[in-house]
Amino acid sequence: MKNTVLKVEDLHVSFKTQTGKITAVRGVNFELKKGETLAIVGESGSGKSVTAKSIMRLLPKSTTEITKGDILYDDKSLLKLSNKQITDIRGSEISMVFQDPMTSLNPTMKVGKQIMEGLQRHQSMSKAQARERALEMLKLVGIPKAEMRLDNYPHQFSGGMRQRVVIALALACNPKVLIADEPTTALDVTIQAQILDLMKDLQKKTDTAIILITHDLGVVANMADRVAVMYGGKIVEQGTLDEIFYNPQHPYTLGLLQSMPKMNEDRSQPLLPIAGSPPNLATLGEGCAFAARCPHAMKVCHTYTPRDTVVGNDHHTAACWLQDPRASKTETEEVLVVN
Amino acid sequence: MGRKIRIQALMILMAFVLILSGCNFNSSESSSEGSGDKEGDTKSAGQVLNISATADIPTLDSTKAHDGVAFTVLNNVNEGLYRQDENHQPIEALVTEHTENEDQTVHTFKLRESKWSNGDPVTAQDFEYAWKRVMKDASPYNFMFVTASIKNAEAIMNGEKDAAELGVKAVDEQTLEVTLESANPLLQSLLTFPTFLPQNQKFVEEQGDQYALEAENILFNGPFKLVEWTHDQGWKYEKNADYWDAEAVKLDTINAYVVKDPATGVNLYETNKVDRIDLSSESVDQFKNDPNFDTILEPSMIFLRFNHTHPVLGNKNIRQAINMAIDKESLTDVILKDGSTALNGVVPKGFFQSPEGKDYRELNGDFNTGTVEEAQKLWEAGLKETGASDVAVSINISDSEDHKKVAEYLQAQLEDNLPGFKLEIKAVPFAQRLEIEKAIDYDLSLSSWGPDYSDPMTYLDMWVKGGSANRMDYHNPKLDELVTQARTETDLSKRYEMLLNIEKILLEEDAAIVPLYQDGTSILMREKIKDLIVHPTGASHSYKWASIEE
Amino acid sequence: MKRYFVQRIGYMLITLFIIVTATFFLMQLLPGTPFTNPEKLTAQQLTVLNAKYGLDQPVAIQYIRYLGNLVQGDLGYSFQHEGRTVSSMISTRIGPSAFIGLQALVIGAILGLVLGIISALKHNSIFDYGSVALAVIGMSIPSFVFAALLQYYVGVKLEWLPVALWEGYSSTLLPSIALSVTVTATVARFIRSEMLEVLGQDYVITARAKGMKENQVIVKHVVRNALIPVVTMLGPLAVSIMTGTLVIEKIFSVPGLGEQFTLSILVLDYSVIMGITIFYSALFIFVVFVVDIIYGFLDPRINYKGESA
Amino acid sequence: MKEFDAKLPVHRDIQTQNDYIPDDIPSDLFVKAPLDQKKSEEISTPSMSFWQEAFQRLTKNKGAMISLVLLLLLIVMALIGPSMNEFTYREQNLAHSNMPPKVAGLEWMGFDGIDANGVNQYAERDVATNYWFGTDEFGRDLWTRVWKGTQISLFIALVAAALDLVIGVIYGGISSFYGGRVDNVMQRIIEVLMGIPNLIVIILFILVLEPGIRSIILAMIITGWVGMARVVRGQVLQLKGQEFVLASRTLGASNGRLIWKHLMPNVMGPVIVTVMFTIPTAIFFEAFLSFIGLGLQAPLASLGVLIEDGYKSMRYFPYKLIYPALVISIIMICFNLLADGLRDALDPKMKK
Repeated sequence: MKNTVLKVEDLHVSFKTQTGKITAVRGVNFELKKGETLAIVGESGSGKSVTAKSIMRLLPKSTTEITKGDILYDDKSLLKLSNKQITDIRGSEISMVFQDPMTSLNPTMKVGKQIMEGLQRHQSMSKAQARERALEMLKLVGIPKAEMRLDNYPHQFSGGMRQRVVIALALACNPKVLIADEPTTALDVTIQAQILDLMKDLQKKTDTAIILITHDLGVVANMADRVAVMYGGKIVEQGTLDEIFYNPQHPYTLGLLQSMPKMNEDRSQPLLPIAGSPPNLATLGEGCAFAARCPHAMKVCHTYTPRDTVVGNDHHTAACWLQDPRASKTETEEVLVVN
Repeated sequence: MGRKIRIQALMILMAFVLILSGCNFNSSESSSEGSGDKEGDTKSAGQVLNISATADIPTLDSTKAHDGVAFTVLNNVNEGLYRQDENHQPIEALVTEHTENEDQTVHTFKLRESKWSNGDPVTAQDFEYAWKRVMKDASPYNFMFVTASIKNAEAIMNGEKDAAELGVKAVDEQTLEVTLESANPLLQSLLTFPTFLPQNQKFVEEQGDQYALEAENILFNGPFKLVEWTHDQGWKYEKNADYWDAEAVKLDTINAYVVKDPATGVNLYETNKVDRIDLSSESVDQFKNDPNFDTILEPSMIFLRFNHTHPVLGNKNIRQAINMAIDKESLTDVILKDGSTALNGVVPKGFFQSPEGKDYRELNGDFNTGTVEEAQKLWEAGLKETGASDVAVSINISDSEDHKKVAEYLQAQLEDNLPGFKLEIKAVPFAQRLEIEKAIDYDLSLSSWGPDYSDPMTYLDMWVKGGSANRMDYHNPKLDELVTQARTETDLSKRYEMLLNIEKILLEEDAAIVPLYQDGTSILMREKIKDLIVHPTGASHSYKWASIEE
Repeated sequence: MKRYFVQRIGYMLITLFIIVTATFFLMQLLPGTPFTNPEKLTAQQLTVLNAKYGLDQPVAIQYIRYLGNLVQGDLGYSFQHEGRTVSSMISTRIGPSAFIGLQALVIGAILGLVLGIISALKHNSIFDYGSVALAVIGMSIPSFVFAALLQYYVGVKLEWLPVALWEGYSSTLLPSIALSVTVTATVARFIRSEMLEVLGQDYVITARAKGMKENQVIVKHVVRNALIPVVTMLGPLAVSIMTGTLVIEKIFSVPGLGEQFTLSILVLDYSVIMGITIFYSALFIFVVFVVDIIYGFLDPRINYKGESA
Repeated sequence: MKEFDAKLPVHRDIQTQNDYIPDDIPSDLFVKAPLDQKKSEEISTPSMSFWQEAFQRLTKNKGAMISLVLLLLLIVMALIGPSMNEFTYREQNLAHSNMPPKVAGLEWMGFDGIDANGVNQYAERDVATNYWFGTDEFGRDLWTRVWKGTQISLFIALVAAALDLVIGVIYGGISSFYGGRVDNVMQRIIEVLMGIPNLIVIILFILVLEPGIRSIILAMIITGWVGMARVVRGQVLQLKGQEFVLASRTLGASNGRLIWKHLMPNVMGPVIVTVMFTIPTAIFFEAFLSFIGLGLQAPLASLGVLIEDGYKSMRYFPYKLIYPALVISIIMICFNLLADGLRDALDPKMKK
């Protein structure tokens, strides 16, 4: 059995705003094992990125607060580390790739320098060594004429190439965990595939664990070992790729799957979008966050928050009242039948 | 090249520019630069006077100089035939002996031996050269030669004769012969004027058009030498050891600082940077009880011109009414506060005495004084005569502080006291005001007039028809005739009588202008300064006899 | 790039030409003679003077002559200061102005940077509000009011610094400080908003995610990127300093160009007004040009085609 | 996260509620009850127009609101201040010249009628009337003159800004709307004008024109409109490419309709902000011109004229400088803060 590198326990994160406190992440639990890829899926605003940034402790202290829970990396709590200790871990143990390669590189610094910075910081390399390694990384992520490109500025690269640079930057110090926050959303479809292949490829070489944050189930299908579905700041369903895709237990997961076109199925089957819009975290009261949009919602769903329930084997869990034995069988079956 | 290096290079460049421009500092102040004690040292080491000047010297070329600042400097660094003494009377300077012919038209001056600062002797030729130069270049003050009645001066000015024919001749090195058109009792007094100073021909020609534009481009033969002159900042005099009367000179150094803003002047005085400043009326209240405060009455007069062709202002009653409607005493005592005094005549008081020793003003008394009620009666009468019901006119003023204030005051006085009178103020730069006056393109104009020489005539002959200073279409043949007669009258008492009558015609008969006040200056001067002489005409200051008493 | 420069310089020359022409003909509209002592000037003297300054020629000829001389760097003679050329007056006067101007720029830039950076880093703190308030006040209070107060309290009351005049380095301080207030305020405001913007940029998070220490992130990534646009402020700042010198130099008796300009305006010394106007305009145009070049030099995204990638 | 509606209650301790899951949930709650979608839509933030939203943002900006109130107060004072006592701005009374400020009841604040030498001028000269801001050397009431000056300064600034606006909007609008060669030519003209330091131009024009309010306004708009024209042009160019304009065009909207219905409302934001920044600049220029001696004709007073007068006698009569300087500073600060606030409210992207 693979050992766990990262464990998130009952994470709660809230934001201070002018109108009050808003809890964006409300009890997230998951584990990440060495070398595996965990995809966190959900609509925008579901708390995916906040969770990711909490792990890196990149949320601005002045406006955010981790109110509860813990994040364990190699069994150490990341939340209890001093600023210095966490900066030591950032980039060397855990790195991150961001959504928009257009803005995630400093426009006035040569890309080589940007890669070297991290190396010099964490691996106390000399300038020459760092440059050597940066060059190696650029080659590794498939940037042609890498020697020349080291001294280019970000605006001289195309979007895809920039994302390769960002990945090179993230992987330069051989981190154990890579958090990729929608790494392909801003890219052309053709480039997306290349980047994903690159990441898979590199993962094999480096044995890095990846947290892939995305709203694109296609990307998930392509990359993930396990999947966590987030809604309204909570993980509503979690399981292996197959469990989630072929045996979804939460109506939201189901909705997501139904709204995704499938290549190999009957084209005549209509896509079923999820009605309504994502919840407003500020006004979210008791009950299941999805209840307002859930076609199977019961009275209980509006009043009490459902617990994580293990469904089927192993670690496949779902937080839904339909899993409760008291829920009428017909309701539960209805969900399953549709799939 | 790394970006960092480039930024550094940029910074260095900037610092360099800063240092470079720093080199432009006033080098002349090297002596007084730095600590205050050092200054104190120099003060106790010798007689040092620190004064302020209101402007830079435009030029020190005596033939071209035309402003008070330059005249003062010239008066203290050069020596002519005569200079004004403590009582503003002409005393012999370079002249040791003055002889004249019977009809007082040919004057011979014997010169004492003296030296220019380059070692050359000062000769009679230097005078001849300088005087002819004034005429040749049609210099600003060439009319002084006409006033002095020097032969052919008027013809040269009118382009009828050549400058070489001016009535001045160097008989030998030490003898100067001056020929006049007619006898002139004022000759000696006029010769104290800086335009009559000598110039060393060789030196002037060497310097070409740079002559007298810097301290090193001019020669001195007076009580002081100008050792430094930093444009727009100041200049420094030092005692001239080669001056013929060097023993009389007590000061060793005079530092003059250009201070254009009177408020700044006060600050400099209070911080002991300068020992003498002119005060603006705003500061008078603050210092009027200070022992160092003083006011100086000057011979210049401020008055209202009228456009005599104006349908309403052309009326004498109206003009008289305006004169009486103005409370001149309040103007000088409350608004100006600088020692100015109300004036009810053209010739200022305290400067011009009759041959019998009586002041002109005393002899002629006040004109057109009266109460507001009288003014209003005259006003009504005037309006009836002109058929006007209300009068909306504008007053043309130059935009100096004092004139603006006076105009504001006049506006309120006239509009309040004369029913139906509307006065609009039009402030323009000085030169523009003159232009408007010369074109007689105004209704009322606030003007000033200062004397060119020490005689009432300087205020009286300006009103003749076509005179360049008339500027208001005023004409009275009687006045013109009297002026002509007075010019040639040699009997001084008779002449003075004529002069008194001219003013009567102008004011009693015609009420042609409204005299407002006689200008005064308020100053702050430390008590330790003694014998700094301020002259009412010509060059305004003499430092020759001044001293510091600690 | 070469083409860009040629084009830019072309525009600069056209602008300058228009300014020269407009100034020249505006001056023709000014009433009054520019000569000193006009009170007692006779007709004959006027003719002599007019001939000397070429004012007896038709305006068109005067204009062409002026342009011709201008090309050779000759701005003519002052009417008020006989025998002194306008160019020599400008060259002796520019030193003090440049010195206090640059010093004010340096003081203002440093203070402004410090205030702006700290207030952005301590966003929404008391310090931030304080420096924003300071900046607004600095921008709002007219410089001459401030200068008068400085002169009185620091110069007269406390006697810490010379009240006025131009003697040695210490006398440059008060005018520079008075001038630097607007600069400080403008720079601080600008820097603060730039910093806040940069702080919100993704690449700052990238830098943090790389594990860079916070001060490295601030210095290398935030401040540097926030500083680059500050260069674009040099143009407006140059103008505000130029404007400031017009009154500040008068108050402190600094023998600078601004003082000469206001003086010449009051006595209608055409040639000097024109000369200084042209000089100021040329300087301004040049500063804007230099700023553009420096900006391109600092920001790799600019290529001299006027577009950013 | 600024757009939450303040009216809806916020659940502050959501997590404790969420954690509370009673074991004895009654079974009858397990009944199907999906929410009506329309209803759930209603719960989400109600839609607000751009202007409402901007206004709400503005009201949250304390500095801007205080400035707005202060400005309104100053404007009211500028209008009614001169008639609050019996004096006029031009009425002279030399017997009462240079009276220090005195307000009955406010003696402790320095309004005690005592001059710099510690003499109570009111007792000394036996003056019964209280001059709230004192008098000048002509004995004119400074209270009246300060508010009259405020009136004139504001008038000059507002008119100049309004004319800048009109010219700038027309010029910038035409230039950007027609584009192509027209735009090219008009842009070159602007580029040339931008190259001229505007204060110099203002000074030159004032010299040539007859001094007065009209000349000052005219001189200020000669260069002032350029900035506005650039803002308008930039804004229109940006909008022109956007879908809704293209859509409207495809639907056959006339140019007039396009300009008035689509472009204008969207250009208004930056334009208002620019105007708000123009006003303090104009006030400053006016004061500046007065200070170098190119101001208004007496006895009219603007704040600049009063400050210049006050500056000259600040040593002995500090009150002559303090009140007009205070008023001009407050006006400048308030306009700047209000403009800042408006910029943040109307166009958060617009910098500088």
